Parts: sequence; C-alpha cells; structure tokens
Amino acid sequence: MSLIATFSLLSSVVPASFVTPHVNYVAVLPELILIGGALVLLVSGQLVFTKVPTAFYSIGSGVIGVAALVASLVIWHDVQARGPFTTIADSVAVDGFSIAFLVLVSCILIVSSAIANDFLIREGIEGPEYHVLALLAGSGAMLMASANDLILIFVALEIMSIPLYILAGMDSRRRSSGEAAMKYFVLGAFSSAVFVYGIALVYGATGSTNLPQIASYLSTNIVTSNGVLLAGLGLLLVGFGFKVSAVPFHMWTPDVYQGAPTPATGFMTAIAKAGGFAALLRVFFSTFGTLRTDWQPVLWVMAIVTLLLGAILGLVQRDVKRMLAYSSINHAGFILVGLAAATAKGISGSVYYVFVYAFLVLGSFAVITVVGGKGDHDHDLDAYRGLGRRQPVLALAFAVLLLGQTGIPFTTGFFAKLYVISAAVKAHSYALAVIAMLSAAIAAAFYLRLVFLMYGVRLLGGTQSDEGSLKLPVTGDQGEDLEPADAAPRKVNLGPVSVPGPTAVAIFVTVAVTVVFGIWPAPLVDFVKAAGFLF
Amino acid sequence: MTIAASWYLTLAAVLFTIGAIGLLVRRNVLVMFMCVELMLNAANLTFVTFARRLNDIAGQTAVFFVLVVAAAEVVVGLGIIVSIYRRRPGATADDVHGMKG
Amino acid sequence: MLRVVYLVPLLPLAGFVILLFAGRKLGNPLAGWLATFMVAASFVVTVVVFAGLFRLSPGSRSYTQTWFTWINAGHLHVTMGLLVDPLSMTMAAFVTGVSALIHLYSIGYMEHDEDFPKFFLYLNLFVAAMLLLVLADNFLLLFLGWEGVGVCSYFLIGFWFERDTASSAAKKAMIFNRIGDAAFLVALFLIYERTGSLAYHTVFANLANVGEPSLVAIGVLLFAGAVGKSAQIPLYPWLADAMEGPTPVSALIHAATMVTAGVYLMCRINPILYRAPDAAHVVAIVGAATALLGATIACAQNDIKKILAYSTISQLGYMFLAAGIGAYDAAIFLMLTHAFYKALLFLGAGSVIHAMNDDQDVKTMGALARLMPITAVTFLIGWLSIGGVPVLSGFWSKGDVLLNGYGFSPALWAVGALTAVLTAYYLGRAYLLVFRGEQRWVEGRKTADAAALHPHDPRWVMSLPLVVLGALSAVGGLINLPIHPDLDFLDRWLSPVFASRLFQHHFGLGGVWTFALVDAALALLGVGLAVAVWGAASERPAFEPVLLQRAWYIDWAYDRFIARPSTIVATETASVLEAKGIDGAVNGFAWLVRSTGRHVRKLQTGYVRNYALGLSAGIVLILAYVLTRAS
Amino acid sequence: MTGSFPYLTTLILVPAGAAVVVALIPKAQRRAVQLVGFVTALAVLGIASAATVAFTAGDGGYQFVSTHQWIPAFGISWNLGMDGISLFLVLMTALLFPIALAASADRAGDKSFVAWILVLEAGCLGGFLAIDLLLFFVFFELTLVPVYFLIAGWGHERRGYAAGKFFLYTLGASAFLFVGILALVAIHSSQTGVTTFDVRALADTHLSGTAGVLLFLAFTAAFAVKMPLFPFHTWSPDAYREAPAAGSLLLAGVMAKLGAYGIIRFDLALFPRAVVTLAPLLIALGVIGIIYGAIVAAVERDLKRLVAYSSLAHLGFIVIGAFALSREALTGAVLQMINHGLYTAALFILIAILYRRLGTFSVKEMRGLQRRVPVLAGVFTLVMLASIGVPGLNGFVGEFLILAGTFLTHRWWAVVATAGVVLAAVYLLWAYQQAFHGKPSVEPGAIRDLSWREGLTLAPLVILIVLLGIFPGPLLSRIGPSVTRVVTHVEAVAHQRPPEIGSSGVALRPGGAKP
Repeated sequence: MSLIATFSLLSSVVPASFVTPHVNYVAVLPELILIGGALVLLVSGQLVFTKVPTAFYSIGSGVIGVAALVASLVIWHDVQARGPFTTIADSVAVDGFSIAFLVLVSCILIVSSAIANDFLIREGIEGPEYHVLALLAGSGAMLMASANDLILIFVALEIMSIPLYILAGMDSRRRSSGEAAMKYFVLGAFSSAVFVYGIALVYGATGSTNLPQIASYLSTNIVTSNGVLLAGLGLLLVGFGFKVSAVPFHMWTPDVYQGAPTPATGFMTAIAKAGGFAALLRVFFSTFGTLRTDWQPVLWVMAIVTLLLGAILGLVQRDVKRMLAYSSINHAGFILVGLAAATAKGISGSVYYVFVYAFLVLGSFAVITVVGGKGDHDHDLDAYRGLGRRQPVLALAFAVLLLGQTGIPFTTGFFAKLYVISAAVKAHSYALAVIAMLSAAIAAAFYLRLVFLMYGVRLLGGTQSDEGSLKLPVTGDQGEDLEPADAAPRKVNLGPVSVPGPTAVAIFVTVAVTVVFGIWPAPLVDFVKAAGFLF
Repeated sequence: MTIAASWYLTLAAVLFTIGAIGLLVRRNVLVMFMCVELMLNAANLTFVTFARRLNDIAGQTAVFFVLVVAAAEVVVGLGIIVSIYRRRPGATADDVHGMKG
Repeated sequence: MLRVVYLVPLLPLAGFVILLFAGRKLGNPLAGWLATFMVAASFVVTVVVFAGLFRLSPGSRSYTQTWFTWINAGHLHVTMGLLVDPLSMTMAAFVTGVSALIHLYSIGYMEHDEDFPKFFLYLNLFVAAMLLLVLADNFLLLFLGWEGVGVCSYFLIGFWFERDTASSAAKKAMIFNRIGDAAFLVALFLIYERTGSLAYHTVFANLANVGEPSLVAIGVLLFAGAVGKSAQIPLYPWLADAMEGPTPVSALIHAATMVTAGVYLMCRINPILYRAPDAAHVVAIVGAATALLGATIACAQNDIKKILAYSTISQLGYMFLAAGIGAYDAAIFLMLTHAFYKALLFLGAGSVIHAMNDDQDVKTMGALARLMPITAVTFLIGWLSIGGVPVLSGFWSKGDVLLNGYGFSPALWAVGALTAVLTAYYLGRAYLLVFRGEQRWVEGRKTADAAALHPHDPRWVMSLPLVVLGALSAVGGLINLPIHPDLDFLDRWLSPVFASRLFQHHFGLGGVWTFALVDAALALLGVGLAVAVWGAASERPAFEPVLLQRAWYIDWAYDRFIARPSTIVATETASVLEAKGIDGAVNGFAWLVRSTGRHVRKLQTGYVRNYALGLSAGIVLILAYVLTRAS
Repeated sequence: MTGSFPYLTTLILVPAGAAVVVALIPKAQRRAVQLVGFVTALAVLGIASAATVAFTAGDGGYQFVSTHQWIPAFGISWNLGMDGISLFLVLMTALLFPIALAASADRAGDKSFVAWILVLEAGCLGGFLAIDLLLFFVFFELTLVPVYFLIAGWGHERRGYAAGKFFLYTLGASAFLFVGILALVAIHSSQTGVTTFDVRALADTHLSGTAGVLLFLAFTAAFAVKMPLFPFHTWSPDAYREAPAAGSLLLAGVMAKLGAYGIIRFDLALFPRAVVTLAPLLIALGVIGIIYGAIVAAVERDLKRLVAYSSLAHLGFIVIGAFALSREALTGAVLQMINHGLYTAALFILIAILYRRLGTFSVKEMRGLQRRVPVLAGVFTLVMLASIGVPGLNGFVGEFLILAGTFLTHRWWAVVATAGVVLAAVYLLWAYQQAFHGKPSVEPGAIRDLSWREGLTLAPLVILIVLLGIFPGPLLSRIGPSVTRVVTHVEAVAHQRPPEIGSSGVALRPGGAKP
C-alpha cells in the first residue's frame, strides 16, 4: 500500500492504534548519511567559537560522501545477494538501478567537494553553506533515483533543486550569479508546478501515485479515456525534461551554467543529470512502459532537437561555460536516445552515459574553474590561448576530457555513444542514430576549437622553430566563425594559472576514469548492466 | 445538489492556465512567483477532486506534501528575490537579462 | 652463341649505371669513351648472336631467352625475356651499329658541354631501352622499351634545359607520345582480353579465334601508338620541335632509331595486320599522306635541322606505307638505308652547325664545300642517296617500296613518286644553299663574331662516322638487290618472320627494270629541279610559299583549338567547379550550420518570460500531440 | 598460427607503449626523445619484416590471428589478423614512419611531436590488422587525433582551418560507418543470435538488397572521405598543404590507404551483392577523380596541393581496381596502394627539402633548379616518372594491372581512365618544367644539394621504386591468393561469372600466383 495510504489511517481508523510503515533504515542509509552529515556540518561551525577553516568543511563533506559511498556499496552487495526490495511502504525501491545512482552521486559529491574547496578558498567564501547545500542536493538526487512513488519523486526533485537554486546564486559578488539563481528558480518553480499537475492527472487516471501500482493498473485494465493519463504523462515529461535540460525545456541551461559559480556549475550538471535521468528512466521505462508506443515518438523528436540544438548553438559561443552548457544539452540528447530505444539495453546505455558524462563534466568544469582565475572571470575562449605551452599537464587533461566528450576511441565517451547508439540501432531507429552521430561531429567542432586554442595558436614569440609560426603569431585560429565583434582577443590572463592540489587530484581522478574505463570498459559495462534491472 | 467533479477539474485547469499565462505576462518577480503558487494550488485542487472521485484519501494527503514543498520554495525564492532587490531596488524580471544567446 | 644475347641490352645499361654513379669522376672525355665502348661492345655481341642465328636453318631461326617472371596476377603472366629472330637481330644490329658511330661523333660534338657525362648517361640508357624494345619477346616488355626511349628522348631534347624552347619541346614530345601510348595501352588490354596473353608467340597463336573487328581495333590502336612514336599524322608536330636537342640526338633518336620503332612494331604485328586488312589500309594511307605532307613542308624550311626533321617525317611515312601494304621487308630495308643516310645528313648538318657556331639557317651559309670538303662530300652522298639516285642505297630501298606500292594500288604509287621527286628536290635545296653559291654567313648574320668564323671539317672522331655512314649510304643497297632472286638477301632473311604478308607481288625482272628506270628518272627530275632553282639564287620566294613555311598552319591550329581551350577549361575547373562548387559546398555546409546557430541563438533573449514561453510552447506541443493520441 | 610469436599485437603495442615513454621523458632531453622515437619506429619495421618473412605465401587466409576478449558484453574482441592484402600495407606503414621521423629532423626532438607520430603509427597498424569491425573503427577514428595535433601544432599558416576541416569532415563521414557497423552487427545477431564484430563471421550475414546497399553506402561514405574519393576530397588539398612534412607524408602515404583498404577488406567481404550493384557508380567516381584530379592539378601552382590532387587521381585508380571485381584489377589495386605510398612519400619529402631551401611551395618562385641541385632534380625526376606510371618503375605495374583488369569488366571506363595516363604526364611535366628548367633564379652555391642525411632518408624509397618496377613478383605472389579469395567470395555470393579472358574457350581460371 502506498505511502499516502498509510497516512490515510490517521483519518480513517480510530486513533487508538497508530500504524507507522516499517522503515528499513539500512536501505536509505546513504540518504540519511548525507542529510545528517549536512546538518552536522551546518551546526559544527557554530558550536566552536574560533573561525573554522573552509578545508574543514570540505574534508567533512568529503568524508560524508565517502561514508555514503560505502553505505551504497554495502546495500549493493546486499541487493546482489538478496535481490531488490522496497521499503517504507513501497515508496522507496532498492534495486541495482537505484544503487548504481547512489554510488554515482556519492562519487560526484566526493570529487566536487575537493574542487569546491579550492574555489571557496580562492574566492574567500566562508562557512559551510556551499557544502551543506551540495550534500542536500545530493540526497535529493539519491532519493530521485530510489523513489518509487510519484509524490516522493516530486519531493526528492525539490530537495535536489532548491539547494541548486541557491548554489547558483552563491557568488554574491558577480551580478550574473544572482541572475542565474533567479532564472533558475522561477523557471524551476514553474516546471515543478507543471510536474505536480502532471502527477495529479496521472493519479486521477490510474488512482495511484505508486509506480508499481500504476504499472500493474495499466497492465491489467485498458484506460478507456487515456487523454488525462497521457496529458499527465506529458506534463511529467516536461518536469523531467526541464531538470535534464532537454529541448525545448533547456532555455535556462546556458544562462544558469554561465552565471553560477563554476564548480557549482559542474556539480549541478552532474547531479541534476543523474537525478533527473534516474527518475525519468524509471518512470517512463518501467512504470509507463506499456504506453511505450505513445511516448516513444515524443522522446524521439525531443532527442533529435536536443542533439542538434545543443551542437549547433554550442558552435557560436565564446564563453566556455556557456559552450559546455550547450554541449551538456547535446549530451542530454544522447542519453535520451538510449531511452527512446525503450529497451533494457537502451536504459543501461543511458545509465552508462550518465555515469561517464558526470565525470567528464566534473573534470571539465574543474579545469575551467582554475583557468577562470580569481574572481571567476576568465571564461572567454581567449583565456585558453597557448595553454598547452603555459600549463602542459592541465591542457593535456582538458584535451583528454574534451576528446572524451567528442567520443574519441579509448575514452569513456566513445563507449557511452557506442552503447546508446547500438541500442537505438537495435531498435531500428537508424535515422536517430545517424543524426546523433552527426550532431556529435558538429559538437566536435567547438571542442576542437578549445583544443586548437590550447595547442595550435602560437603566442607572440612562440618557442617553436617551424615554418610560418614566427611570421604569424596567432593565425590559424578557428575563431573565424565567431561574430567579428568577438574576434579580437580579450583581456584575459595569459600567464600561468595556479592549480591547487585537491583540484589537481580531482581532475586527475576524472581523467583517469575517462581513460582507464575508456581502454578497459568491461567492468563499468558489467556494473551498469547489473544496474539495468529495475524493480 | 452536488456539483459534478468535472467542474472542479475544469476550474483547476483554468486556474492552472491563468497561473501559467500570468507567469508569462507579468514582469514583477513576486507576482510571477504568486502565479506559480496559483498553479501549484490548481494542481492541489485537482488532487483533491480526484481523491474525492476515486474515494481515496491518498490524493488529499498528497496536497500536504505539495504545500510543504511550496512553502520551502517560497522561502528560497524570496531569499533570491530579496538578494536581487538589494542589488537594485524595484527591479523587474526583465531588468535581469545580462546573459543571453 | 645465342645465349649471350642478354649482353646486348645489358652492356649499355651497365654503361648507364656506371655513368650514373661515376660519371662526374670519369668526366670529359672518359665518360664518352666508356659509353661508346659499351655500345660498340654491344654491337659486337649482336654480330656474334646474329652469326649464331644465321647458322641455323631458316625455319628454326627463333630463340627465346626468358629471364624471370615480371608480372603474375590473375591470369596475366608476363615474363622478362628476349626474342632472337631475324627481325629483332636486324634491328639490334643497325641500332647498335649506328648508335656506336653516333656516340663516337658525340665525343667530339659535345666536348665543350658542361654536362658532357650526363649526355652519354642518357645516350646509353636510350640504347639499352631501344634494344629492349626490339628484343622484347612480349608486348609489355616492348612497351617498357617503348616508354624508356620516350623518356630518354624527353631528357635529351631538353638536354639544354636552360633554354625554354628546349624544355617546352621536350615536354611537347613526351605528351604527344603519351597520347599514342594511351592507345597502345588500350590495345594491350584488348589483346590480353582476347588472347589471354601478351607474349608474341601465344598471342599470334591464338589469333585464329579472335574476331576480325577486335583485330582491326588492335591493329589501329597499336598503329595509333606508332603514330605518336614515329611522328605520323596527326601526332607529328613534336618531331620538328625535337630538333631543340643536340644534333647527335636528332641523328640517333629522331632519325635513325627511336622514331622507326613504330615501323618495327607494325612489322612485328604482321600476323595481326594480315587478319585485319582494314587496319593495314589505315596504316598505308596515313603513311602515304604523312610522306607527302612532310615532303612539302620540308621544301620551304630554312632551319637545316627542320628540313631534315620534316624529311624524316616524310620518310617514316614511306615506311608505314610499305608496312601498310604488307611489304614489311621493303619497310625494314628502307628503315636501314634511311638510318644510314639520315644519320649521315644529321651528322653532316651537325658539323656544319658546329662550324657555323650554332647557326642553323641555311640562308646564312653557302660556299662551305671547299672549306669543309669531307662534310660536303658525305652530305652530297646523303642527298643523292635519299633522293634515290642510282645506284646509291636509297635508290634500291625506295624503289622496293614504290614497286610494291604500285602492285597494291597505283594511287599510292603516285603519292610515293611525287614524294620521291620532292625529296630529291628539297634536300638538293638544302645542299646547294649550304655548300654552294656564294658565302652569306658574314653579311647574312648580324652577329659580330660572324666575320671571325673559320669553318673547317671537324676532328676525326666526328668525321670518321661521317665517312663510314657515307660509305654505308652509298653501298647499303647491296644487302637487298631485287635485280636477281638470289641477291635479295634481306627478303629471304626476314621471310620467316613475315611469312604472313598481305600479298606477294611478283613482277618479272623486266617489270623491276622498268620501275628502276622510272625511279631513276624521278630522282634525277628532283635533282635537276633543285639545281635549276637553287643552283645560283638563294632567295626564291615563289618556291617558298608562306603556307609551307608555316607548315600548313597545323602547329598554329593545335595551339589555337586544342592547347588554349583545354588550358581555359582546366583553369575554370580549378577556380570555379573545385573552389566554388565542391569545396564551396563543404564550407557552405559549415557556414549553414554556423549561421543557423547565429539565428537560433537570438531566441535565447535572456528574458525569463521568453524562457517560460519556450517552456510553455513545449507543453502546448506535447499536449497537442496527446490530443492526437487520446481516444 | 597460435603459439607463434604474437607479431601483430606487438606491432601495435610497441609504438603505443613507446609513445607513453616519450611522453614521460622530460622536455629538455631532445636527444633521448629523438632516439626513442626513431629506434621504436625501426623496431616496428623489424617486427613487420620478421612477420613478412614468417608469412606463408600462397595461403590467402588470415595468418598470425590473435584473439582476446575485450568487451564480452558487446562481443567486441581484440581480434587481429594479417593476409596478403594487409601484409605489405603493414610493411609499408612500418617503413614510412621511420622515414617520416627522419624527414622531419628539426622536429624529431619535440617530444609531443614524436609521441603523436608513434600514436599514429599504432593507430594505422591497428587499422590494417584489425579483423574485428569495431576494433577497426576504433583505430580508424583514433588516427584522427594525432594527425589533428600534428597539423594544428606544427602546420603552416592556415593549419587551424585545415586541421579542423580534416577532422570534422572525416568524423562526420565515419558517423555513417559507425551506425552501419552497429546495424550490420544487429542484423547478424538477430539472424544468428550471436553478437560479434568478427569480419569473418559477419561475412555470412544475409542482407536484403536494400539493406545491403544502404550499409554499403554507409561504410563507403567513411572510406570515400578518408581516401579521398571524388567528390569528397576537398579536405585533402588543405590538409596536405598545411600539414608538416611528416604529416602530409603519412596522410597521403598511409592514412589514405586506410580508406582504400577499408573498401577492399570490408565492402567487398561484407556486401558483395551491393558491391556488384553499385560498382559502376564507384568506378565512375573513380574515373572522374582520375580525370578531374589531373585537370585541377594541371593548373595548380602549389606543389603540395598539386600532389594532393595527383593523389586524388591515383586513388581513383585504386578505387576502380577495387570495384572492377577482376583478380588482375584487385591485385593491381593492392599493389598500387603500396606504390602510391612510396612515391608520394618521396615526393613530399623532396618538396619539404625544397621548402627548407627556398621557403616556398609555389613553383612560380622556383626556376632552373636542375642546374643548382642536380642530384635532387634527378631524384625528383625519377619519382615523378614513377608517379606518371612509366614502365620499369613501380607506378606502372599496379596501374597496368588495374586498367587491364578493369578493361575485362568495365571496358569503356577503363579506356577513359587510360586517358588519365596522358594527363598525369601533363601536370607533372608542367610543374617540373616550371621548377627545374629554365635559367636558374638563384646564384650558384646559394642553395645546397641533397645532404647525406636527406639522401639516406630518400634512398629506401628510391630503391624500392625501381625494384618494385622490375621485381613486383614477391609481392604479387603473396597478394594474389588473398585477392583470389576475396574475388571468388564476391562472385560466389553475388552469382557473378568471372570475366571471360581469351575468346578461345581455353579454361582460364588460375588465380594469383602460378605454382
């Protein structure tokens, strides 16, 4: 019986015997750890009178992340042994799928806490707030992955989003940060209102908000007037589409990515994609799978426009954060391709993609954070001129991450694309597959532009002794397709940039994941296949 | 005499649409935010109606969750709005379009 | 004795390799002597093999020496191997012989040239290639030699590459030849497709089951190749320009040997022509036409080498005429004698040019006879011989052609006869203008050094070849005297190869004698005409119409209607189709994507309401879709 | 061949490993970098030669096959094999890389340059050796990256544009290949229930006419761009022009072959019926490419671009050879890949040398060089003649086989293509005349003739150019059997009758090498 039904006991039964649903605390341990940890961090600072160094909070959140990771792995092992189960009156599903995302979210938290630490120190932002919000958002994402009830999904979605709103506005010194927060918030609220209305309609049509119950209802009886149901489903799609920034619900993405503090952007991208897609995949594939024929075309179209728009608009950006925002839209399109296939393979493909992309994007934004410099300003393409010579290792790392996003072999990106595209092909949607790959080729253009700026452009007095280089200091720039106004190099720091230790480690980790699983993807593939099973 | 559920549903739909349109046409951030609230409540009304028609309490309880979440949103939203107002008083949503393209 | 044949091409090749690596060290004149020695040695070997072949019975005079498999793919199996038979050995003998003499001559002629070793390097390579050409036992190897000589002629025409005229002439020669070669290749494909082989023996053995149309095609295509190599209509213009090369080159390559390769090819494929009379007729007619055309042009040229060049073209036409009507031995006979007297004439011209300090205009020479007696006499023999004056070699060879020509069709005979008269005439003109009359090289030339000229006969290395060739031109006819069945050695020697000839025409001795008299009359007519017109005067505009001076404006036409238009086409293709069309499409696509981006990004206004609007639009779309699905 | 020395795997791993090593060497140690790079390249050449020696002639099948699971979940495996078709491509690749390093002496110390070259070598060898479709694709794609960095990092003025154009064009085209591969595998697994990317298994897939044609087009799109085939060639003049010497050399010499090889190895093996259906189209494109490339080259004044267009023409020959579906033509095509690699590499090296002397690629700014640098001019002439296709040099044999074979099946196209022989002479002789003939523009002693180092770099190529013109036998006898396999496979599946050779009804069915 559903979570809400349990509460209904309040009203229906005489108050003598108050039955609360049984809660398997172990099953929700990761969420609890995050929430609890967040609260601890929040108060810990106030308990001591001396000023607590930022590093303390960072380490704290890192440790909490690790704890959550461990807990998740424990449950993973448990599930592998005993099979999936649900708890808290069916409202939380504990299956490979959800736990996979618990693991992912924990990893994201750990990595991003390291990156955030250096950022906060550099920008002199004190207090635990950043980390607390991040942890809470993380818990929200985890809940979205494991929620088994539309209402719970909604709550989780809010738990995830609200901290993100704030994170976007964290950097009070930059006007754009506040603007980002405002836009994100207003539109977010709008979309969640739509989402709730969608839930209501679905509830009306199926008589329940519990996913398995809805599924069984749909499988047993034919909905005579499915208008309401489909409308509800459509509105749910709107809500999810907004979170994962699928076209046409993407419009907030570039502004928020650009405005938000850079590490927050990276975190936001990874976490929102994880949570959003987790719920999206579960709801649409497992719950409404029977309505496949109804929603598949929508997702098909959505995927195509998302792919193309992301790629094409990314092409004309000068602000790197904005560029990656559009690239993330393009990637969202790829993940939708997996879902549009609506097969088990497609789902695990999407999951694999989310995993891979989370690391790619975290790493990329970590690099952007350090290149951005104090004040988080230098995000123009020109800031990357000759980085290959100024900061060889950093540039190489960035290049690897970008090539990973391009989908070059021996990076995780390649197999992510392989996975979803082969699913699409198996589902006979060849056109979608081709368009997707072509969009990847278009997107490659702007990844390459960055790579070229880092390696191809020769600054005046370039060291290389080769034909033409000294004659033409900064020629061969691929910027020719940008509006002339921007053509002239801007005032950016062309000196060396400082790469703090923790960030360096974080970047290294993401690059390592990208390359190692790129060369030897089998383990990750198996992990995800195991996660492919939904309750 | 009783009123058919469809009336409530229609009303809710209308309210929802009004809210949506309001969000689109108004420039004052606060008013826009109210419109969102309106939409949420339209959703609530729908919940209640369906709960009534299905004779299932669950829908009604769902409303509480929505209200709670809405409250939380208000808190955060106001915070954000205030921070913007602090920067420039009397700002409308349209004054904030530094980032585009 | 036959086994040593591999030395024939390998000796010059060895010379080439040595000069390639040690040429500069050997220097001048050692390099020249080495090269000459190699060719001479090759000549000796040839003679030995020749003798060996001679000792065999006529029926069994064919020996194939296979070296190794060259190409082996699918069903195609081509070997590197030499074929020793009367025809190939005859060719080899005169090629090596004449080459040796010309090598010797060049030692003197090129002595002041800074690239002396390189010259002999090329010459040796040429001889090697030429020998491969004539000795090959299959069409592909023949083609190798064929191209080899072509390349060498490219090098040697452009030997003085600092002159733009020379390098252009070289390029022109190469390209005209390539045109012929393309046809040659297609012929090879056809042969392979029809007979499954490229080796002479197999091909000729399988001819029986090849349809006549194919055979005609093969014959014509091969002839097209020959047309390029042997400068026949329409591919002859390159030969006149080829005179940019050093004179020994003109003598060796562009008179005696390479240009006759086409004739050799026609003779070699006589079994094919036998089965494809139409093709043979084409050969004969084109040959006759070229003979006449060349002769007419030669009448009005002033550059002594140009005169000889057009004369060569004309004589080659004669040979094709002979080959086309199936008188292969006549063709070969003419080829031999022509090699003698044309080489002689060129070398003579060479020493004149030397004496005249590299001036080639016959109008500014004259009265050289007493200053350069040896040259004058030998040149005179050359003239009379080519003119067909009894009893010199030309008389017999040309007579043989005309005789057969008449037997085939009087019309061809008429053309041949007219050509014969002209030949005697224009070379007479040349001789008289150069060696007789009053000397015009002081006032005739503007250059200051003219007065300082002291024309004299060259040193022995140059005059010896003149004398030898002179002698050969004089008595060369002896090898094939039609007057008595036992005296036509060449015919009988070659008969095993030419077993299959179109027709065997037998005039009685009386007929032969009548023709001999007519030929003599024609020759003397030409000579007389020359003396009458040019004996005294050096300017007779009436006899030098512009039309002929400009060679019937054919070069001009080539340039006007082929060269220039194709240049324009190429330029347009590159600048329009390639740049704007194909590459334009590629860049256009990129541009399209980008400009799409530029326009679409305008939707991203930065106003929250517009974003909300976009969101709502999405909602509306989805709901609209739902309506279509809703039942 | 299991149990024997794992030639193929080492061929790929050695350069890959060396690349990592080079990347780890400190920047300052230029000598060390140079040494490691060059020695590795030579070592690879050694291994390749050893494999060539160990290769069993007369066996048309894959040899030294080595198979290891890579991603079992997808049925993707590290599956390498070598047959007569890939054998000499591998050898040529192994030969060209040390030469490329030697030819770019001034760069051989830049560690990133050397590292990228080695990565590229691994990629190319992998491409030629992979008999697992996805593995092939992986290498096929992988090669883009090093080339991109080579052009972008060490290229000429417009390198950014050229590199980007090259990368994106190829990437876009391989999108189709990617989807095609996956589709083929999907179809195969739906028929057999086995998901594998092994070419040998996939060859048995039953494809409907349309499916076959579509997949064929998808595959061929990628290969056509890579080669390049008219009209997908316009990236190549830019890329060849802007790339550093080694880059152009390897692009034209090796990577172009990846495309042609893909056609022969995969198109013919996997889609015989589609091949038979569409052969006329492809042959037409090839022939157009021959003529078109020659025409454009005839008015091109930039030597590097000129070679690019001549490559277009030469690859046109290879394409028609591949699609003529006769043993002669296909053998010729494979042989021509090697030949083209050799003389194009030589040409690019010579052009680079001229550039080092004169600082220009434009023939307009060269004059009478033959007087000043006779040896260089001589070598240039030889290479030029080889590329014109003069018999006795390597260019001829392949070209002749291709044309003769094509004549058997597509007579008139072969005839038109033969005209290309004439045109080739036109543009190359023109360029040569411009640059080397005429009155010298530079004073004596102003520019050096070939140095010993340069001479040694060119020597192997020149020797092979001459040698393969006279003794192509050893190659043909190894290429033959594999070619026969391919052609018979096509004929069997597509119910094609082999071309009739010799109107005399004599049975003419020996394939490849004679016993």
